[in-house]
Amino acid sequence: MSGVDELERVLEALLFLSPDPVAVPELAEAAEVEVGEVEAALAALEERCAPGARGLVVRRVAGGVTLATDPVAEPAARRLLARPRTTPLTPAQAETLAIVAYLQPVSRPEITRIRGVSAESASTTLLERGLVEEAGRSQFGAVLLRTTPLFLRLFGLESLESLPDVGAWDPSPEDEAQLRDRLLRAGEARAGLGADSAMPAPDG
Amino acid sequence: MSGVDELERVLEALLFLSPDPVAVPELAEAAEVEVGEVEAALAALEERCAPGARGLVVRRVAGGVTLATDPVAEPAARRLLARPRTTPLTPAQAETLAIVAYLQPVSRPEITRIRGVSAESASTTLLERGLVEEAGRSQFGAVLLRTTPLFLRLFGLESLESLPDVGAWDPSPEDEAQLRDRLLRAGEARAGLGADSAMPAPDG
Amino acid sequence: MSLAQLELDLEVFSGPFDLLLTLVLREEVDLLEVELADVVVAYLDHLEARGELDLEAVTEFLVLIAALLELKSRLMLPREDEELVDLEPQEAAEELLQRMLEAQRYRGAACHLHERLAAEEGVRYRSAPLPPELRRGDAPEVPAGAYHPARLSRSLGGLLRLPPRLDLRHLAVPRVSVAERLSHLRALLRRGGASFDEAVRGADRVTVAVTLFALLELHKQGEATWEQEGPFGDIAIMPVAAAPPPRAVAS
Repeated sequence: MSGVDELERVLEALLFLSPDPVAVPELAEAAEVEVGEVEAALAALEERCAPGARGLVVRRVAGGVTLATDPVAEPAARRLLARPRTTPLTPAQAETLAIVAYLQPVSRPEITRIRGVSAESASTTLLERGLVEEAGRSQFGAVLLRTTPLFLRLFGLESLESLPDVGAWDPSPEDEAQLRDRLLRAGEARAGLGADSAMPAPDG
Repeated sequence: MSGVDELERVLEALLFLSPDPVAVPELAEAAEVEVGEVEAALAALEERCAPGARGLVVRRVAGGVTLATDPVAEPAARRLLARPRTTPLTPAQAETLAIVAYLQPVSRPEITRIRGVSAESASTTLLERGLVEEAGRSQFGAVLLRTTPLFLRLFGLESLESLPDVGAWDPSPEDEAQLRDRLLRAGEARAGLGADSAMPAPDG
Repeated sequence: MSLAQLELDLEVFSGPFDLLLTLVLREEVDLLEVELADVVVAYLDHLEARGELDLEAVTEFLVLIAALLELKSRLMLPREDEELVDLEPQEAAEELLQRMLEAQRYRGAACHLHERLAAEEGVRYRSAPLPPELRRGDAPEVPAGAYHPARLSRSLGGLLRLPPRLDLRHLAVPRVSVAERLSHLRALLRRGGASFDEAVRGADRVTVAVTLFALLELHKQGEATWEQEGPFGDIAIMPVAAAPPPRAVAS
């Protein structure tokens, strides 16, 4: 590490990357310099980030150093980031959510069989966004998923009974067990299609 | 909002807080100023973050603006965060990613056809790494793939349009003509040989 | 192991495999003179020396060596069975050419992506949760009815549709069965035997192969035996314990 200037740049980058405050000795170790040099570089950085000079300020909190935003940006940040946002569902998420909504509780492997392709990332996103939640385990030990109250509210549904009839998209409305069977059959046919075999199976 | 200085500070703070690149109109809306003012303030910020000036740089990627670290901090960041930045792509993954990037949305069987070899494990890895995602289904029910904003960010691309024309890697017309000639001559030689002629020793 | 590292030392060529490919495609090395078997052996030696199996690299090698074999077989084989080749030589060459060009295009694009990613080395983006006061998506702030329920039934309805059956008419479906060839051979045996050439006269390659299976089956069952005077000679088939029929003239 040569010169305070470069060290100051490195420290700024490290503080930028760390979600939590970093202790000075940790910074010194990462930058492979002495604690005293870090302190000197931090002082220079603090001066350049003095209130009013930039959008970021250096804060000493919880036994460490961290970068934070200047309060001047607070209203704009609220407008940009804090407004309630409902990101549109991707096709994969909508398919996964529909399966959970109509067949719940349902396991991930079952969702995969119905879709003919892995639902891993879609169901993880739905879990993170609070639209589905875990509901115990199946007899084979797979985690079961069901929809949440937030799901009902986002879709403006009073209860699961108010889910729209699939009949509009399927000329022969049937009871749930049959629905599941038919979904699985269609899913397996699709999985055969999506497979990378150069030559489809003769009964494909 | 008074003066470019304060706007520049606000923008820096917004970019610091935002987990993804932010489009300029969104920044303008959050800061309650015109797009032109945002562009001017961003230009000033970019200048102050010119390579070598600070630990952070302003990047235009994935259709928006974002802050990133200057590579000068990479060794220290590696030590502090104890994780490598990105695993390099295997040749199979790079080829699969290239096909998705240029032909999206594209199905796995189509990728397989172009590569002449299964794309199953490569595309699964790309999905897991978040570089590609599902984009609905083809008319035959095969899942279609497209690249993600993360792909644009990791590859430093402002948009898919910043990818060079794929024709750039076509063989020269001379090479192509030679190859064609060669294959045609091989075909003629074969057609011209009678069934009775001796077969060359199979040394292949 | 990257294929670029595979060093070859052949009679007509010595250098890296990648270079050999390029030279073959530019016709600076005559593929007919390249012993592809030696290339395979060199590759196997490399694999063994390395002691580990990189499936991606092995697959890549298989694809390339298969392409070379295809090209070489086109160069050296007199003529294939008409029934198995439904493309005219020119069409076949054109199709092969287009496929090679397309694959080459995306290999080039892949290299470009590699370089781009390498150029981004050291650029890192922040990933940190928003400060608590800015966290979005808190339940009370989420508007009710943001999504339309019809999206769900439509998605499920889409999943219920069975994909259309694939059209496989372009694939040659073998229509010949072992049972059918068995009865054909048995009919010939009842007449005292036959030569294999007679048994498969005018038949396509698949039928010839299935007839051979049927013949093996008859031998196993103890119904037939055979004689072949020399390599590539005709095969005389006869019922067990019966005298061989006069040897048919080899075609």
